[in-house]
Amino acid sequence: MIKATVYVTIKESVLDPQGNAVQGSLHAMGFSDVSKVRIGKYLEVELNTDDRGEAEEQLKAMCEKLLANTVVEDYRFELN
Amino acid sequence: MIKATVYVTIKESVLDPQGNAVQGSLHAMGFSDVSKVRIGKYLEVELNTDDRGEAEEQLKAMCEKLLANTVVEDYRFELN
Amino acid sequence: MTQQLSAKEPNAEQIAEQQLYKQMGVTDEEYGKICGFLGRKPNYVEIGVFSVMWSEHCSYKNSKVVLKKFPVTGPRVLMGPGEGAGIVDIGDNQAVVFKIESHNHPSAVEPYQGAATGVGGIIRDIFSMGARPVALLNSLRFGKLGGSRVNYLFENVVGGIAGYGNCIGIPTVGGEIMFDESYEGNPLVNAMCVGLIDHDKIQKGVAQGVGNPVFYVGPATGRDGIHGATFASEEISEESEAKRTAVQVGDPFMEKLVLEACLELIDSGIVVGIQDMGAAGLTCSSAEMASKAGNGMELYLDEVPQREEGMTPYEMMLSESQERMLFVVKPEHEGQAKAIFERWGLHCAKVGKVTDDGRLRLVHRGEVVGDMPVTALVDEVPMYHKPSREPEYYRAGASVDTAAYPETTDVLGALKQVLASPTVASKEWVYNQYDYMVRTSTAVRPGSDAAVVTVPGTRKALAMTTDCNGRFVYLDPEVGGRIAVSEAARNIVCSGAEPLAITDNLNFGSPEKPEIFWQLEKAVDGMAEACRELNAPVIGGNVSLYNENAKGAIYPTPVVGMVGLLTDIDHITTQSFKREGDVILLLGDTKAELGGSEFQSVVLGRVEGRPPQLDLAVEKRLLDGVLEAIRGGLVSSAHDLSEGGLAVALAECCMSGQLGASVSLDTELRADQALFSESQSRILLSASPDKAEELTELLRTHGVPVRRIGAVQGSELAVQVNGEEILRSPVDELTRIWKDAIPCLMNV
Amino acid sequence: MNFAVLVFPGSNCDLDCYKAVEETIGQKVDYVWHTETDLSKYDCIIVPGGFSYGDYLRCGAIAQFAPVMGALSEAAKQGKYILGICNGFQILTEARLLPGALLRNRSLKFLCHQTPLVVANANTPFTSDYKEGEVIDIPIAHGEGNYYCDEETLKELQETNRIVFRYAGNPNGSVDDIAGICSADGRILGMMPHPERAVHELLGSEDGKRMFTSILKTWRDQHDAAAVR
Ligand SMILES: Nc1ncnc2c1ncn2[C@@H]1O[C@H](COP(=O)(O)OP(=O)(O)O)[C@@H](O)[C@H]1O
Ligand SMILES: [Mg+2]
Repeated sequence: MIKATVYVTIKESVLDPQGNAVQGSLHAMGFSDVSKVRIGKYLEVELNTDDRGEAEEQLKAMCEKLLANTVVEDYRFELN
Repeated sequence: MIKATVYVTIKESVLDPQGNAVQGSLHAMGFSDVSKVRIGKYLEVELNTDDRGEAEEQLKAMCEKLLANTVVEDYRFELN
Repeated sequence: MTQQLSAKEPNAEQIAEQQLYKQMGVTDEEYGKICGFLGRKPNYVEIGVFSVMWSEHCSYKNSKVVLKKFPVTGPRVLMGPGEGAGIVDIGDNQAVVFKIESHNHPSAVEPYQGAATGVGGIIRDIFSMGARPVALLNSLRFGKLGGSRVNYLFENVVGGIAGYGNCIGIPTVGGEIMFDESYEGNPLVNAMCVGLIDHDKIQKGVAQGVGNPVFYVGPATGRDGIHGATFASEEISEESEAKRTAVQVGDPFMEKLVLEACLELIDSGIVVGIQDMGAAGLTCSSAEMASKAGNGMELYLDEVPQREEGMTPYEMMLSESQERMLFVVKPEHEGQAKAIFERWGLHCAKVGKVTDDGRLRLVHRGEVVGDMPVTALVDEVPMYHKPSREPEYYRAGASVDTAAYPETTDVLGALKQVLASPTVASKEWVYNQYDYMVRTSTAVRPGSDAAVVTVPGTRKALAMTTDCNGRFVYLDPEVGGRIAVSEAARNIVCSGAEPLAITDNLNFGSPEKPEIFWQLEKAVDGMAEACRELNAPVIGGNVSLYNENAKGAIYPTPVVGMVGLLTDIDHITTQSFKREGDVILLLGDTKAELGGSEFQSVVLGRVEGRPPQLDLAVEKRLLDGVLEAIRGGLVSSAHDLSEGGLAVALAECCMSGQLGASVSLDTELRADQALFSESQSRILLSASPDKAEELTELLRTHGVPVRRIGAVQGSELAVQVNGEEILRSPVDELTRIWKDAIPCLMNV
Repeated sequence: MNFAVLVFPGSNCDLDCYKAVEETIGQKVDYVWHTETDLSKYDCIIVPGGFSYGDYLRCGAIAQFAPVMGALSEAAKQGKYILGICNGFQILTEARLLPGALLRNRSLKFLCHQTPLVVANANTPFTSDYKEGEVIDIPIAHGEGNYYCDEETLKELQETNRIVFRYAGNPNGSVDDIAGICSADGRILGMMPHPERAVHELLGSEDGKRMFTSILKTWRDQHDAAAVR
C-alpha cells in the first residue's frame, strides 16, 4: 500500500476569497503580523499498490481529472 | 518575513463525508486501487516577523482560535 | 451466558462492584430493577443499552407525567404522539406530517455539526413516516450577541442549519431567534420539519412478522456520539465534553440519497416497518420497533456496516452515526428492496430478524453478547414524578408594579433601541443564508408572521411558525405557556390559515430542581389549556431538560411549532402594508403590561413582574374574527403584536411594505405604555377604505374590540397619542437601524 | 419541443425546472437519470441546480464524470440547447463546456435573495424575449457563484458578446459582474441565478418565464424554417 499526499492550491493569479476572508478575520482578532493567507486542500490518499511508478501515474490522472480544477488550481503530490 | 504552512486534518475517528464521496467517485472513474481518501485544509501564511519563536506562538494561537476547529480537526504547522 | 468483551470493558461483576452504571446515569435503584428484569447482573453492552433506553431523552421518565396533560386527539388527527412524527388530515386524502426536535447539547459543543445533524435528524423523522419533507423551520436561542463565543455559536449554528437544509434541498422557510443572557453557554437549537403524505402511504416503525429480515441502510457505523442520549440528559460540563467519543458529523448528501431511496421503497408498498436511527441509534430503533409490534428482535452485529476497525457491540449499539435507517420487509421482497437502494448507490445490510420471544438479542462473533426483554427496555422504564416547588422569584414578581415605572418620554429613541435589539432586529443576515425557495412552493418567505408553503396540484397551502417567549414563561410559566400557543395561532391566522395542531419542544433546566419542575408543570398546564381552547391538539414533540449553565437554568422555553391550513391560496396574507390610503385597525385591548416586554428588557434593563395576561376566550374570538375577515377578502395586511408591542408592529408593517403610516391613538395609558406594552390578543390589520366598515362590523359581531387608528401614508411613520405627536421618523431610517443591528454585532 | 432535466445524485432543483417547463410553456419534459447515455430525443437539456454529489470537493466536480455527461457533450456538438442553472452552470464549467470557474462567494456565505439582473445580450436563443439592457428580478441561491476567468477569456467573452446576464449589484464578487455566459454558438447558457424560481406571481417574480418562452420560440422558428425547406 502506498500513502500519498496531494496539495491543491489556488493559482497565484486567482483571487482567493477564502484566504482573504481568513486574513481579514485574523487581523480583526489582532494578528496584525499576518500579511498573506492562501487556502488550499490537503488530501491523503491510500492506494492498494506497491508500484510507485504506477501510483504516480494514477495520482497524476486523478489530479488532472478530478482532484484539481486546473483552470483555477495547481496541484502537486508526494508519495510517502 | 516568515512563511508557514498549516495542515488541518479531520480527526481519525470523525466522519469525512467529502473524502468518502471523492473516494466513491474515483472508484466509479476506474481508480479501483484507491482504498481511502481524507480531505483536509492546507494553508500558506505569511507573517511580518523574523522572530521564529514569536511566529510559532502566533500560529498556534491562530490555529486554536480560527484555522482549525479542534473539536473535529487536528492541525500542525511548519515554518519554512 | 458467555461474555466476549474487549479487554477494556469491565465485566458484570466489576460494573456492580464499582457502580460503573452511575457514570452512565443509572441510579442504584434503577440498576437493581435492571438486574431484576434480567435475572442476573447486566454486562457492559446491556447496561449501556439500558442506560440510553432509560435516559430522559429516550424514555421521558421525568416528563411523561406532565406530557399526559396535553390534548392529543382531534377530528383531523391521524396520528398523535408515539411515532416519529404526528399526522394531521388536510383533506383530499392528503395529510401534513410535522415534528420538532432539539439538538441543544451537541450544538453547544460543536455548533455547526450539532445544528446540521439536528436538521438531519428531524428530516429522517418525517420521511420515515413515508412523507415528503417540504419545509424546515427552527427556533434558536443564544446568549447576548456581540461576545466572541456567542457570535461563534450563532454563526456556526446558522451555518450548520443552512449547510444541511440547502444541500438536501428542503427549504428553510421560517423560525425564530432570541438572544438573552440566560442562554449563554447553553444555546437552544430546535429544528422542525414539515412533510406531505397521502393517507394510504403512512408508515409505522413496527417490526412485524416473525422471521422477517431487518435491514440497515445508510452509512457505516462509527464511534460517533456514543452516549449522545445520556449526554442530552445531563448538564453540560467539561467532563461531559470529554465523554464524547466523536462528534457526529452530518452528511446531507448521504441523507438526500437515503431520503429518495426510502420514499421509493415506501412507494413500492413492500415496507412492513421503518424507523430512523436517531438518539441511541441502533438500540432505540430496534427496541422500539420490536416493542410496538409486541415482538422480539435478534441482531447480528457482525453484519452491521462498520466505519472503524475493532468496534465492540457496545459501540455499535450506542453509536449515533447519522443518516441511518432500520426497516423490515418480508423475505420475498428482499431483492426488490436491495435493488431500489442500489439504484441510489446505497447498500443495505441484513442485520437481524424479527423473533417471537420478546427479547432483544445481540449476537457477535457467534456468541450471544446481550439478551434483554424488550418490554423492560421500552415499557417498564421507571417513571418519576419529581418534586415541584413554587420558586421564590415568582412570589416576589407579584409585588412588582410595572405600570408604575417612571415614564420614558423619548419614544422614538426607545423605538430605535428596541428595533436594534437583536431579538427584534431583522433576521435577514440569518435567513439569506438559507435556501428558502427550493422546491418553488414558498409563497410567504421568512420575514412575515408565518411562512406559507403551497400544496402542489391543489389550491391549498400550509402556514407554519415556531414561537415561544421564554421571558414570559419564566415570569409566569402558566401564562407564558398559554401565550406561546396563542402567539403561534395568531401568526398562523394572520397568514390566512386555520390552526391545525402543534408540535412542541420543552426546553427546560434540570428537573431535579423542584423549582424547574414546577416551571415545567405550570408551562404545560398553560399550553394544554390553550391547545384545548384553540382546537390545536399536540401531535408530537420533544423534551430537552438539563439546559443549564454555570449561572443556572435557561429561561423555561417550551417552543411551539404550529401548522395551519389555508383552504385557498387567495387567502395568503402578509404583514406588510400594501397600499397608500389603506386604513389601519388595531384589534384587541392594550393594557399597561410591560412585564417581560422587550421594552422592559432593552430600555429599562430589567426582567421582572408578571407577564401580560391572556384570556383564551378573547383570543379565540379574535382568531375566528380575523380568519373570517381574511377569507372574506376584507384584509390587505395582518400582523400580530408581539415583542416590542404596537410600536414595533407598526414599524414592521411599514418597513416590510416600504410605506409610511400616520397613526393617532386615544388612550388612558401613557404613550410609552400604549406603544410598548405587550398585551396579548392583539392584531394590526390594514384594509382598503371601502372595506373598512364591513370589516369593522364583522369583527364586532365576533366580539373583537376594534379601533381605527390611522392610515397607510407617505414614507414616514408618525404617531400621535391623545392629539400630541410623540414619534415621527422616515421609514428608511428605521429600516436601516433594524437591518444593520445583527450584521453590525457580527462585525460585518 | 422535448426537454430533458438531468438528475444527478444530490440534484434538488430538478423538480423546479421540470415544473417551470410544464407551467410556462407546456412542453414535454422528462427527468433523465445520470446513468443514461442517450439524449438524442431531446431538443433542450436543462442541467438543474442543487448539490450534485453533495458539492463535495468542488461544486459540480464529481458530476462531470457521470455517464450522462458524455451524451451531453455529444448534444452540445450537435448544437442542441443546453441550459445550466446554478449547480448546472458549475457542472458545465467543470466539464469545460463553458469557460471559467465558480469560486466561493466573496462573503463566504451562502446567499439566497432576489437579485436585479441586467440582460446584457438579448440575442441568444434563451433571451430573445427580453430587451437588451432590461433589468429583471431573478433570485440567487448559492455559496459558490463568484465567476472567475482569466483576462484573456474575459476579453473574448466581452468581445464576442457572450456575457448574457450581469448583476446590477454584484452580490458575490464575480468578475465583470457576470451572472451568466453562453458558448460561442450561443446554444449553451450557464447562469447562477434561478429563472425557474421566478415563473409565478406567488414566487415573487415572473421575470424568469421569458427564458423558457424564448427557447421555445427560437426552436419553433428554426423548426418551422426547417419544415418549409
Ligand atoms: N413535548 C412533547 N409533546 C408531545 N409529544 C411529545 C413531546 N415530547 C415527545 N413527544 C412524543 O413522544 C414520542 C417519542 O419521542 P422521541 O423519542 O423524540 O421520538 P423519536 O425517537 O422519533 O425522535 C414522539 O412521538 C414524540 O412526538
Ligand atoms: Mg427521531
